[in-house]
Amino acid sequence: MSTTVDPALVPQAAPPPSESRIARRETLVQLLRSPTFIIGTLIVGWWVFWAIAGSSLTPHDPLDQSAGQLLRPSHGHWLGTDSLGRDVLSRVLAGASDTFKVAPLAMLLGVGGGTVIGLIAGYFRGVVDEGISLVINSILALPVIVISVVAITAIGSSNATLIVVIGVVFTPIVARTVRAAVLAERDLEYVAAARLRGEHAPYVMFVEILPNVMGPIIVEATVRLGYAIFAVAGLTFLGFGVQPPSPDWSLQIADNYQLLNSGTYWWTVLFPALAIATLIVGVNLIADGLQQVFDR
Amino acid sequence: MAGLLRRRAAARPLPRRTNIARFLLKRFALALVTLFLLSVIVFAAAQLLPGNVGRNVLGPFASQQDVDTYNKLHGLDKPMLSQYWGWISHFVRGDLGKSLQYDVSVGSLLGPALGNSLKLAALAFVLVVPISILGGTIAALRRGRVTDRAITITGLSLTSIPEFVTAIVLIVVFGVALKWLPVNATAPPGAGFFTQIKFLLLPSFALVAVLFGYIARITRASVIEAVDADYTRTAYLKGLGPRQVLGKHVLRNSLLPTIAVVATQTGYLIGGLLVIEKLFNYNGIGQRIYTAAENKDFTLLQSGVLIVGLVYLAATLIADLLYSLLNPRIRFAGAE
Amino acid sequence: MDRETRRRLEHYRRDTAGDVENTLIDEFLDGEMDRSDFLRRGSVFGLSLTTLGAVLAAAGEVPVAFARSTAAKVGGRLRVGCIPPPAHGLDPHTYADTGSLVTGNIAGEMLNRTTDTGKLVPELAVSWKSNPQATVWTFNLRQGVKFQNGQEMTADDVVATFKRLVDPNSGSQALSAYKGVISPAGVQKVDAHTVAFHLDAPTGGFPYLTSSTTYQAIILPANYQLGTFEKTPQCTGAFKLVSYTPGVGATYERFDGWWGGKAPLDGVDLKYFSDDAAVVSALLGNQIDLINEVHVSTGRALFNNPNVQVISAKGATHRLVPMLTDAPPFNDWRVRQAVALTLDRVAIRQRLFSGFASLGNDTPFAPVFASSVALPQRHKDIAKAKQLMAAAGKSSGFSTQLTTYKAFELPALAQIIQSSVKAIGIKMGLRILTSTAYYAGSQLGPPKGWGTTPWLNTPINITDWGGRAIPNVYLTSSLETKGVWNASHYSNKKFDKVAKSYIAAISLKDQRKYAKLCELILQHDTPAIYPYFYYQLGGVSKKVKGYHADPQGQVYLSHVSLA
Amino acid sequence: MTETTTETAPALELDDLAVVYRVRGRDREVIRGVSLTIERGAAYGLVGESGCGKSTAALAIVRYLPRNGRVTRGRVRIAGRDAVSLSYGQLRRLRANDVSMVYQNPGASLNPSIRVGKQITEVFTIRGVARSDARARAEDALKLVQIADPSSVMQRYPHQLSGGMQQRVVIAMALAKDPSLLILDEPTTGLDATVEAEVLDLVAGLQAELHTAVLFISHNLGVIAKMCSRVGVLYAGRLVEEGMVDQVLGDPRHPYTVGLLRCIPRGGVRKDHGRLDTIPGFLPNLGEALPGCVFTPRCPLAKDVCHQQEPELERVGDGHVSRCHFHEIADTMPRQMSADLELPRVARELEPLLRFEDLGKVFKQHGHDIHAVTGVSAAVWPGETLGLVGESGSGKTTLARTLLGIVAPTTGAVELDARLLAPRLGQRSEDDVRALQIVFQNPDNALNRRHSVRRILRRALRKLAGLGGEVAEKRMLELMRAVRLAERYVSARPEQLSGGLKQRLAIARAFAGDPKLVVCDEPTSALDVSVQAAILNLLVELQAERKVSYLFISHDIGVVRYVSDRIAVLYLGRLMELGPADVVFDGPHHPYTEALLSAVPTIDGGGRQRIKLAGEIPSAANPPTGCVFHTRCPRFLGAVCVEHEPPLVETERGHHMRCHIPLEELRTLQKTPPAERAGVAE
Repeated sequence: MSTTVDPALVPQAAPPPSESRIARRETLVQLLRSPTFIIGTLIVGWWVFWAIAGSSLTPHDPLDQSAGQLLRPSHGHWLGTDSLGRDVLSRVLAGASDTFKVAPLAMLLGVGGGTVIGLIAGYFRGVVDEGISLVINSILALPVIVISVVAITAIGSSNATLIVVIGVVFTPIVARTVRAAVLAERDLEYVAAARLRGEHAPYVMFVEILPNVMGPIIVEATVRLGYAIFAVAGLTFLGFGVQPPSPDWSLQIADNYQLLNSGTYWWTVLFPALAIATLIVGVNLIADGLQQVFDR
Repeated sequence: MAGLLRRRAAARPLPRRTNIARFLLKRFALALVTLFLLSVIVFAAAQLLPGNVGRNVLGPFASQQDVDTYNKLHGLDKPMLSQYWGWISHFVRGDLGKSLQYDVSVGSLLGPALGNSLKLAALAFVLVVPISILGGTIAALRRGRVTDRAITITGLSLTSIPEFVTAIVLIVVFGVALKWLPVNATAPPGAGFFTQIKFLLLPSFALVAVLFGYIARITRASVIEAVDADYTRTAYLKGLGPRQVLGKHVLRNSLLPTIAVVATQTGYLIGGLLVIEKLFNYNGIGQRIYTAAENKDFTLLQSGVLIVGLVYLAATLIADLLYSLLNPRIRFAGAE
Repeated sequence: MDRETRRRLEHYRRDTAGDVENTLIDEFLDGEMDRSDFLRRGSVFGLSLTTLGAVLAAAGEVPVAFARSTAAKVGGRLRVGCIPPPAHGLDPHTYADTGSLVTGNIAGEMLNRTTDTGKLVPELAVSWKSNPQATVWTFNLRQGVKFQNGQEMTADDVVATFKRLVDPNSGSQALSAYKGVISPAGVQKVDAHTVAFHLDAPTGGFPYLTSSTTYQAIILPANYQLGTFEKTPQCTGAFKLVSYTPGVGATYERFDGWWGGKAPLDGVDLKYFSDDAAVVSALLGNQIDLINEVHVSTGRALFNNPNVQVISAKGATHRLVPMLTDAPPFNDWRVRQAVALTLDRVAIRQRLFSGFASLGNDTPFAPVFASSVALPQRHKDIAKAKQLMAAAGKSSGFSTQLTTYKAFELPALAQIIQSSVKAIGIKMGLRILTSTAYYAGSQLGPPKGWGTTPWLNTPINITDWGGRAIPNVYLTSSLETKGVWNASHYSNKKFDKVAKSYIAAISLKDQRKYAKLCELILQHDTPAIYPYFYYQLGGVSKKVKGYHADPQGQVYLSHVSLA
Repeated sequence: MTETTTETAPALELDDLAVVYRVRGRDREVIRGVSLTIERGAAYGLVGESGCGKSTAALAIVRYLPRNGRVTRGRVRIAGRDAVSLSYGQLRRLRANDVSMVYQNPGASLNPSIRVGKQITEVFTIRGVARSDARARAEDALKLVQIADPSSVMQRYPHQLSGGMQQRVVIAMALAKDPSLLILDEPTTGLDATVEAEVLDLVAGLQAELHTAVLFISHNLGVIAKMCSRVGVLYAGRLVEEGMVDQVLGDPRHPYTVGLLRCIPRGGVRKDHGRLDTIPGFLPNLGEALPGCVFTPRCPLAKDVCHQQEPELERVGDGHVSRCHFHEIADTMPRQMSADLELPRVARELEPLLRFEDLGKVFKQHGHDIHAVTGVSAAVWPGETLGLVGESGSGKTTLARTLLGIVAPTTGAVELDARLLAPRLGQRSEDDVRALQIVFQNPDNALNRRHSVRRILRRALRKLAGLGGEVAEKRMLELMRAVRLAERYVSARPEQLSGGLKQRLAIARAFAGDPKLVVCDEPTSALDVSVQAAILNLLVELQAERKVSYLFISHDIGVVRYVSDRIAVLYLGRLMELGPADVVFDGPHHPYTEALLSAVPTIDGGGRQRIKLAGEIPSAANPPTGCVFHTRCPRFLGAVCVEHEPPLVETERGHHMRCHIPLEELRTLQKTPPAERAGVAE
């Protein structure tokens, strides 16, 4: 009476469409409905639009000084003018492209470099790990701003040097976070299974382990972006950072912050600072939104 | 069933005390090697600076051979290695040499500057750590709700705003307009402890704004991890109320990561406050190092950065010690 | 004017006054110059106060109230903010930056002093006069002056000080003023209290060069050891420098043995700042009483603040915009003139200084100099500029790079120039360095004789020039062929000759004659643009009495008091 | 329900309890109306596979549901008081005095930074006991759970105690408040058989002594049979059968219970007797809609009526109910798998596939040497399964990893097809690497979460079989068919597959390069019973088709017995006994093997009287002298065992043993259980 019925092959009820598609659709729906993700995308989207549009769409030419002097926000200049009579609104909008040219690239360089070093240190325990950690720790002992000043004075300041210097300075910090995440992953069985297939170290690190440590890397990237802008602003304040007359947000603040002493002329500093804050918050909202949905 | 036959289960031997000693010895040795590495990096970086020290000090009108004799006098023409050895061998013996720029002993410049920086860093530390832990814990306990969002976003925005903006706003509001707090951080000489604190308050608030976001975020993550842990469930199921669970079980474990992250900020808190020192006209070691870098004052620059490195390593050692004291897993590395 | 005064005036004119003094008095009496010019030039030629008073009376003018202001309140310590801090040691002959000059000059004194109106008043020298050809100047020293270390000041001290100041290999920064004017041999002692200066070339305004205008010229004991200035008080001034911490500050106590009597202040606490906003907020926050130097671009908050008084001193401080005349694209004078014509100087003065500056006319002859001749003011004229560019074959413009450094309003001026020259097709990039990097490098020798430093070897740049009482040093060092600081590498034999005659001229009429010739040549060649001469501004709290701004930014506190 | 006085009211009453979890924006019903009652002092077993909601029920009872879970209907009454409507203050008092829980992972349930003593005294201080005598009460509680030296254990931190010791501390904490209801959720799943047996005896003893009602939740029918008087079978959040233990397990009247019982390899059944029976279909997804009877999708007896109408809990015996329209014919359910399966005869006379001589491994840790494996020699013939049995810390996994080359051996060598294998994996040739593969215990960690099924298999084929492009795609689909993994999962990622499907994928990956020997490191212990049976059948089929050998590691004696041809027993890194499966199991066997077999809880309650082993496993840092088992051996002879270590002797054909007692004497001795042995002084 027994019929050879293989359970797995002949399921009773028709199984639902492939598991992965439903899950992916559900995650997407969930993502689109989470407020943090939406607001974050809107903010970052706005600034990316202006980074691309640049000064072509701004109400005034960001470098045009025709207004002549410091005007209070008025209908002519919605956000007022700066000490050289340039329209603050146009400079803040156009400034997005300049700010995007330095801080994010520095962050990417730092995160990229940090990830590679972190992976190597985390995977190759023993002497390699000890050595790398030693170097990381000694670089971290140096204050970021001092290394940047020394490096920029040596190489000469330009956007490229800024990106390289801040990127290099961030690498050890990112490397430490990535190393910690890799240490947790390297002892899991799928790494041993990969080595049992005869996979070599680079494959195991970059194809097997890296995708699984993307979570902490994304978080570190958003934190580093905030600190990159912070570092550019500090260096610009000292005269090493972005070159005038660029409408870069940090430079705008560095040029006009002394005006605040008089208690008036607040608009020349408030709006670029708000621009920086909204960008950082936007990026972090997106990261939080992503994490909430993926970590469930 | 009468009481079962009592059988003795052999208990484990008590762990040895040498664990902490060996752990710290290893960290100390590591710190020394890091220090050596740091001195090499700093020396190399200083050599990178363009320009000629003699010309810089003697000014544009000095003749070329005056400049050369000056350089020879200060041994700036000797090969790299002997210069490095000359410097580090004296540094270790506490003789930091003379500043090329001011022609005064480096120690007399760095000593008070380091003292000031430590004072400011200490006050900032005392303010920012409790506030961040409080903020992070509240955000974690109200996870997902409005307070959590508010704390996280304010923290984030403050961290990304450049230091000198927060500094100037504080100066204008509290210093100039309301006149509650002094605008410059250097208390008149001989001022008492509390007046010095009063003078250091404004810069410390600026530092709190910078560091709050970062530390609160770490605390929030570790508190959430502790709240979701099984031992918190055991605590609740013992009948403990939320406050007791938080105080006795959650906070103790969530403090560990915060300590580690705060130690990493020492490099910034001691040597990196250049911008804030400039704005509050405070003679800290950050500004000393910066002027030394700007004017190619090798001896001052190298010793300054190395001292900051020393303080950083000391702080990380203390953090390690604290971490191992609080975390029994490291203190008693387990018998089996 | 009572007969007694007229008699004394006649007596002075007959036997003590020389031709120089008599020409001056005749020019004034003939109405050639107004009262303030006469007082200023009179003081240059050593006419004593009484003589000046008599001449004024003769001309029916009200005598000048030279007496010290009403009795000042004695006591209290003045808190002074100084920006930027001294960059090197404090040996007076090496002063090159504001920090050092302020620190040194609170304690130190010179032979004579230039006031905020440009007049010379006696200090360690009681009187001075020159030979007819203005080649030998004799100074009579004040008697009974004590150094702060107790030594009596004699001619030996003055001779030793000046020998060091004018010696080329002492690393002295004063050479910019004295080079070609006087050499060490020329400084000779006549007797215990008289010193004679035998000049290498006739110089009408030499007493200005020995005055506080040359801030290195602090008189020190003959046995002064280099590097001991801040260790032991050894100046003659009203205050003793008792403690000094590089980069932080210095403290001074009243020197009771001061020849000028008892200074109102008990002492001075000098604090160094390295950020404009910080020093301004310190004054606003009532943590300091006085700022040595304030700029409109950074200290705007001080101008509309009730308990802060902004004092100004017209001066010759200016920004020089030199253009390399020996290399394209600025080797053609028409291009240089075109660039000059794109600047809207009135708008610039208003935007950068809200009026606290006088318009520049592309020559170093600032309005404040009596000998300056006001040519028609050069204004923005794009049409003419375009014509000149076309004539020079550059109608489609070109691209170049302007170099300057981050301080005060320099970056702002750079951006204004950049956006102005766009009108005539010039694409100008900006390179903003730190001040150290901008002035670093050698100033002599290869490749073109001006070394490698950016501020003497870039196509177009902006440099900050301190104020001087007379334009001599501008002419000799930045415009004459092979001038030490000739950033334009400008060389015009005709101009060199006229400039030499100007320097040698003694009478105002001659000086004006040659000045006009210089200005015409410069306006044509335009080796450099002089956009404006901004006033030296100082910020003082209302409590401070008796403080006047000084054209060189010096802080002179001997008569200052706290209300 | 009138409010009965709290003394006589049943310890726990669930009345149509329903619980919902909010996942990805939608409410998913996890418990669909469960009613049960536990009298005072009674022990009630709740059985079911993962996802059936048994743990959720426990959490609902103590109102500790996670953030996204909530009780939608029904009532929970503990000792007469309704738990759901209690205020926070009352709930806290209830938790402090009346109910307590013990969870699966004891290590995590204790706070890592607080000493054990303080965590126990806290239980008393909450209930108002003064701090001073709270310490004394805590020490008594530890004595109650038979911890020999309570004061020193109280000083210790949780990570310094062994798994068994930690679980005892948790139980001491739970029982310290003398609760009316004790809930145990898989308390011994992670523990070794011998330690599990001790903990279960302890709980049974204390339950009787303290007259506490117990709700015992587990997926292991053997443990339930041993511990509980009544049992309820839970499937997809519905109680499908309930009754006295011998009724439900002896005469199951619901197809699911019947299926479960058939899945378990018991009564010494072996692979050549035939395949294990399995339950068709898949475990339902969380909160999946199941109209009518919840089990219809997987029930071979399902008829139309089952689809439309949900059956009621019908009485089928005295206190025995079943939720099935055809409960009377439940046990005649047709077998899913044909029993017959012809297995290749293992040709012992040929050269063995894999041989290892005197294999040993010593780890350096905190300054002293850990002798994980010492002097193990054995061989595996083609097509044979060598079972490896032993408690945790016996060196099973280390031995396997040394063979695979993940860990380099300190002594001894390994030969494959009579060729010497390089000690480290990196130095081995591609063919050697392809020949030895592994299937890990926990499929979640063994598969890369970010790679799809196709990518995992295609990569394995490229590296192990050197195949690419179209050939590889075809080969991949064949492999998926061989392991019964439906083609539609090819683009899915591991996290979207069930436990069973993930393990099938891992097996497919291991077989990608036609390996000669596959190490199976506890492949089924993380899986549910029904899924375990399917995987075991799959492994046996693959062995039959491809003549592959297995080194099968497990601490589940039943599973090892079903699969293995020969058995090797390890203790503290040494080979105690090696021989054909039936010889080792039937006896006479090594005293350690005898103790191991006695500790296994069996469903039909028969089998041996449990032999208690004295003390804990000694630390491998300084193993005992002579025979390493002498400190705990119930048949301890005396000085000879302490002085010198017995050699591994071939007592009868193919049956090796390391014991001073000769074979025949052992045969007579093992007829009667050994006397209790006083623990050897530490």
